[in-house]
Amino acid sequence: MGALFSFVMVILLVLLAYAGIKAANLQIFFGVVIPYAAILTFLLGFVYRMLKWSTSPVPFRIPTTCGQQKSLPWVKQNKIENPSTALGATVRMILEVFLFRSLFRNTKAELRDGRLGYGSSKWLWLGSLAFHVSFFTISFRHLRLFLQPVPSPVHFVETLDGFLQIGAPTFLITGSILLLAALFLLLRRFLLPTIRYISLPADYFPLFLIIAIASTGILMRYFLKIDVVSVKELTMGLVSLNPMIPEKIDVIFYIHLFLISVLLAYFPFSKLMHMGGVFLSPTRNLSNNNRMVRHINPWNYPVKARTYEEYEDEFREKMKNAGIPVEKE
Amino acid sequence: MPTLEFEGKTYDVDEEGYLNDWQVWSEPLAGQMAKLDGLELSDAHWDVIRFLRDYFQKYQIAPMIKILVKEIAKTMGPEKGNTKYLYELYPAGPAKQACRYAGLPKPTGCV
Amino acid sequence: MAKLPTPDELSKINYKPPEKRWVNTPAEFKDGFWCFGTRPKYLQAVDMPNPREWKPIEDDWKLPENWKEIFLEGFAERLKKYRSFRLFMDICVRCGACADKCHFFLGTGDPKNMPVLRAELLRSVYRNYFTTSGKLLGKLAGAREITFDVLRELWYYAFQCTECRRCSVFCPYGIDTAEITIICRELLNLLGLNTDWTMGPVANCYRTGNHLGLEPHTIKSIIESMVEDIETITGIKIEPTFNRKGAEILFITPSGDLFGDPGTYTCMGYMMLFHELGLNYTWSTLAAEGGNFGLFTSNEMAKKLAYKIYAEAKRLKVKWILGGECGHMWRVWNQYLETWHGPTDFLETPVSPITGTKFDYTSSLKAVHIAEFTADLIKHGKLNLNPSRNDYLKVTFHDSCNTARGMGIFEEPRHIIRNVCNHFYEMPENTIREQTFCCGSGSGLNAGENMELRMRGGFPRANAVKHVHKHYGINMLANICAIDRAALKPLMDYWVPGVEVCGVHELVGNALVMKGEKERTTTLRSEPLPEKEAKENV
Amino acid sequence: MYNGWKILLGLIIFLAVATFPFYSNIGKATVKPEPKIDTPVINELKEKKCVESKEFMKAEHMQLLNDWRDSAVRDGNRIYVAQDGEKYTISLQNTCMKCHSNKKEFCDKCHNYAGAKPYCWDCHIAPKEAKK
Repeated sequence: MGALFSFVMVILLVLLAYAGIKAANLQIFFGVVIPYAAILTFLLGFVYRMLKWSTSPVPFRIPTTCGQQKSLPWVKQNKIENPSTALGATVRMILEVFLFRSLFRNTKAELRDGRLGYGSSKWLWLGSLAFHVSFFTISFRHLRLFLQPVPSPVHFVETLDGFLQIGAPTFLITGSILLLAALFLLLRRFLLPTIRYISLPADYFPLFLIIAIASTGILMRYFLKIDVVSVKELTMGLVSLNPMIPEKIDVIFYIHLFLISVLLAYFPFSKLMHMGGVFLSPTRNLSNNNRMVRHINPWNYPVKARTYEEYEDEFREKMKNAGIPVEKE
Repeated sequence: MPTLEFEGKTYDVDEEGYLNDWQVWSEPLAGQMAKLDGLELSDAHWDVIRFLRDYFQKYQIAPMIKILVKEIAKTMGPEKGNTKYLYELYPAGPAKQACRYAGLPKPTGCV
Repeated sequence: MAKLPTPDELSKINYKPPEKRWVNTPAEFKDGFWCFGTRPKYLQAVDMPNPREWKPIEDDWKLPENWKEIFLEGFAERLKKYRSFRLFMDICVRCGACADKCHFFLGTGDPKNMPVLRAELLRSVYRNYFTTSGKLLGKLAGAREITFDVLRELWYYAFQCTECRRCSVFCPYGIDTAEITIICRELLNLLGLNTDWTMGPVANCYRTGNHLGLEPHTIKSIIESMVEDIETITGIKIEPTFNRKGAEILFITPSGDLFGDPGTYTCMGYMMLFHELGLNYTWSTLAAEGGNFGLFTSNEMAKKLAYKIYAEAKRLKVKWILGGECGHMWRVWNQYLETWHGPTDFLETPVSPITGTKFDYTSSLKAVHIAEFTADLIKHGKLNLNPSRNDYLKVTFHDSCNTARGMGIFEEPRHIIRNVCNHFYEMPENTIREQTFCCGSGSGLNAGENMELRMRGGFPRANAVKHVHKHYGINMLANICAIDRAALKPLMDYWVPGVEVCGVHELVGNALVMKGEKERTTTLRSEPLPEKEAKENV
Repeated sequence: MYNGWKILLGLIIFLAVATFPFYSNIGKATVKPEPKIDTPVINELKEKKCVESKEFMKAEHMQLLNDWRDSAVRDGNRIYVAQDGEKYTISLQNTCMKCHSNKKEFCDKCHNYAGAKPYCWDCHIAPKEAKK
């Protein structure tokens, strides 16, 4: 249900942009107003969400320790998985953010004849890493449409991306990887019963959206061969705050742009905020140095606890009879 | 709250049939509890129950089996001071069954 | 009481979720899965809300009129107080990596025991009241109202989580279901919805300082009984002290070590070791409990129960604290204690009086784990050990969840075991260290009425033990946690008969050659040493 | 706000990266590149006509060149039959660049603008032009 709903939503978005351009000639709306609104929503929303999280304190230092603690000098500490310094915690975060360290550990449990076995299961790790790395690379490559002159790192990445040197325009591998990885993530949700069971519309929607974005991108580049110079005119107009609508850009471009705008605007209100959130995760970004440095809880308040005096008052006679020393005779 | 009816009186017990208040206990009540389990209490049973009650009176907790065994061995001889003997008397476990007949609550925590 | 299925029946688990969506499927309370509701007297004893007689299985939970309001206000308050909570409500992408990492899911196949879904039970409520999308889109955004059915479901599944953090190891964002369960239980406690087995120890602990409700003279008599046993076994009379001012070290261990077998043998091991070292230490009858069932109730309750630790250290004017083998006690000490009750300027950085090792990694908490303490002694060759006394044992080591994932103490106990036993084998790597499986009974779930749940939750652990039992003939499962010692015993009897359970310091006590001891003929369990028996039979 | 400076620093970096295209371009006028075709050879042509139509060339020149390369280098076929039936010699340097001898003003103008870097000139020698 969730999947069908999300699929229909994305189709509707595509049709909306198509009709908007083809029937209503709303180029300015789809080429200028929506993108600006989307970017603004994305930036402000993102900042708002991060600030909102930041208003809740981290009252306790609760890292999940995944390796040997720092203890006796001859015991080898796992300085990354159980960091005791900020440096260790930083390295841990870098591994987490860029290489999905925790997901790399993934196993698959199997029950056979009443016995549980655990196999290494790296597909989810591989799929999501491929997804994220290609998404990032593609975004970075798109800077060629937003900067003039195009800086050399952008060229460099594109050259790497096109290292297969197939066809013209050169086949860029990340586009297909993104599409395949997104399809893989989607298929998981369809085919694995447990994952299907937990999936919400909010899980399918961004996947369909990204699949649509990647597909329209691939269509534009390899099949419809839209006029990239005009596209860049439009994008440069946007980023230089001199928006303009060049003539004769194919409608597919407006669909692509509209879907990206939707993704940007949707981002801060969705689970996609894991991008910012992962940095704040207290089980990962803290070092396990509790026994060396006292962690302060800003809302720590005094509680009424039972004191020794109350305790002795209740048990004084019994204590004395048992020969246990007391404060008051 | 579950209750136990006996000789016209109603006793509050917990979900597993332990008396909520160990002081309302009486010997006939213990006999009745055993009878409901299909068990006739012999002198050997009563020795254990009395020891449990004495211990509880002093320490406000039922003794752990180890201490029970040791004390029984001290007073009744080593041939009775073993877990096997106690389990023969109380097949469902001395800690659980005997404590229940003795009207004592079940210990809780990391046990 | 519910009848426990046989291991054969129980190990047939179906992991395929039903077709019907979970949102519309109310929790079905299965016998043997849930614990009795708390009795009013326990709540009254510690001033917690809504004390009354109630039964989880009944339809009337006798909730206050405005229970929704209380629940939601509590929810809002905790979102403001805990970044972990707010963040973990927001950022889950439902990738499902956590699903088959949970021992309760692996043991029950109940989809709501997948950590992601356990959290979604609460997240769905969060979305409805605290997010724009949930308010606008409702069900489409995965939001749902807090109804009585939802509350029942939250209760049922909050007490089917042992807060073991295994899911958190695999989560790409480190989402820790324990944090969510802890707060879910706090919210339930606002309505008086705890379990009897958790609340009883809390009430006891407040009054007497320990979960079992052992009064000061009882503690002394129990320890004296152990002293007798030690004398019988070794011929050495040791003289522990209680509430002695001016001792160098305050020793604190979970009260399970004082009361339940096999914890008591571990306790004897501690005392024999301390005697042999001539350690200047004291027991406190008030701080005779490191465990803290308050952690399974609410932050405030946990803090109240932890107060005695530093208060007694201060009153008795000791220099530092030595902590026994306990799982959640060490999580509490490592992650909460000093934040609650520090600073600890009245104590000194711990120094081993035997080896001179300065434990400067605990310069602020000022508490040393006994495994660290003993490992240091062994490393410096300060103990005369005869590991062959443990030759009748083939030992494996179970990492306790809390010390594994809330602290990271892996090598120290292993170093000890390797030096006091000749036969030590590890369980498969996906089931030890940070990937260790819970005993299935942690976080206050070790009651009697939920035995099926416990046996199911402990299935992955038992399964790994079974593996080494079969391959190496393992007959002893060592650990450093009192709940483990209490819970693994029935678990082994159920799944892997023939495997006993012990604390690491029981093994130390067996192997320790004490000055002036008589020739030992029995183990600390007063069972004949097999080799001696064999010799006598020749 | 807790851990304020760390989060703010992170947000500033995030915003700096995310808005980089804006502040590095703000106020700059965008000039659409106009490829020049006023080379001597083209100027002398009676009918200013490429091998295919302007529209086709605009969208497909990369594909055409790619096909030409394959055709000439791999199949040894040096004849291209255009859509209007006219035949051309397949040669980048002798056919294309004969007319479009102003690589900098013709090819590079758009390529640079759009950030396209064809690898034609990895093998071919670029025509010599008057240095600017």
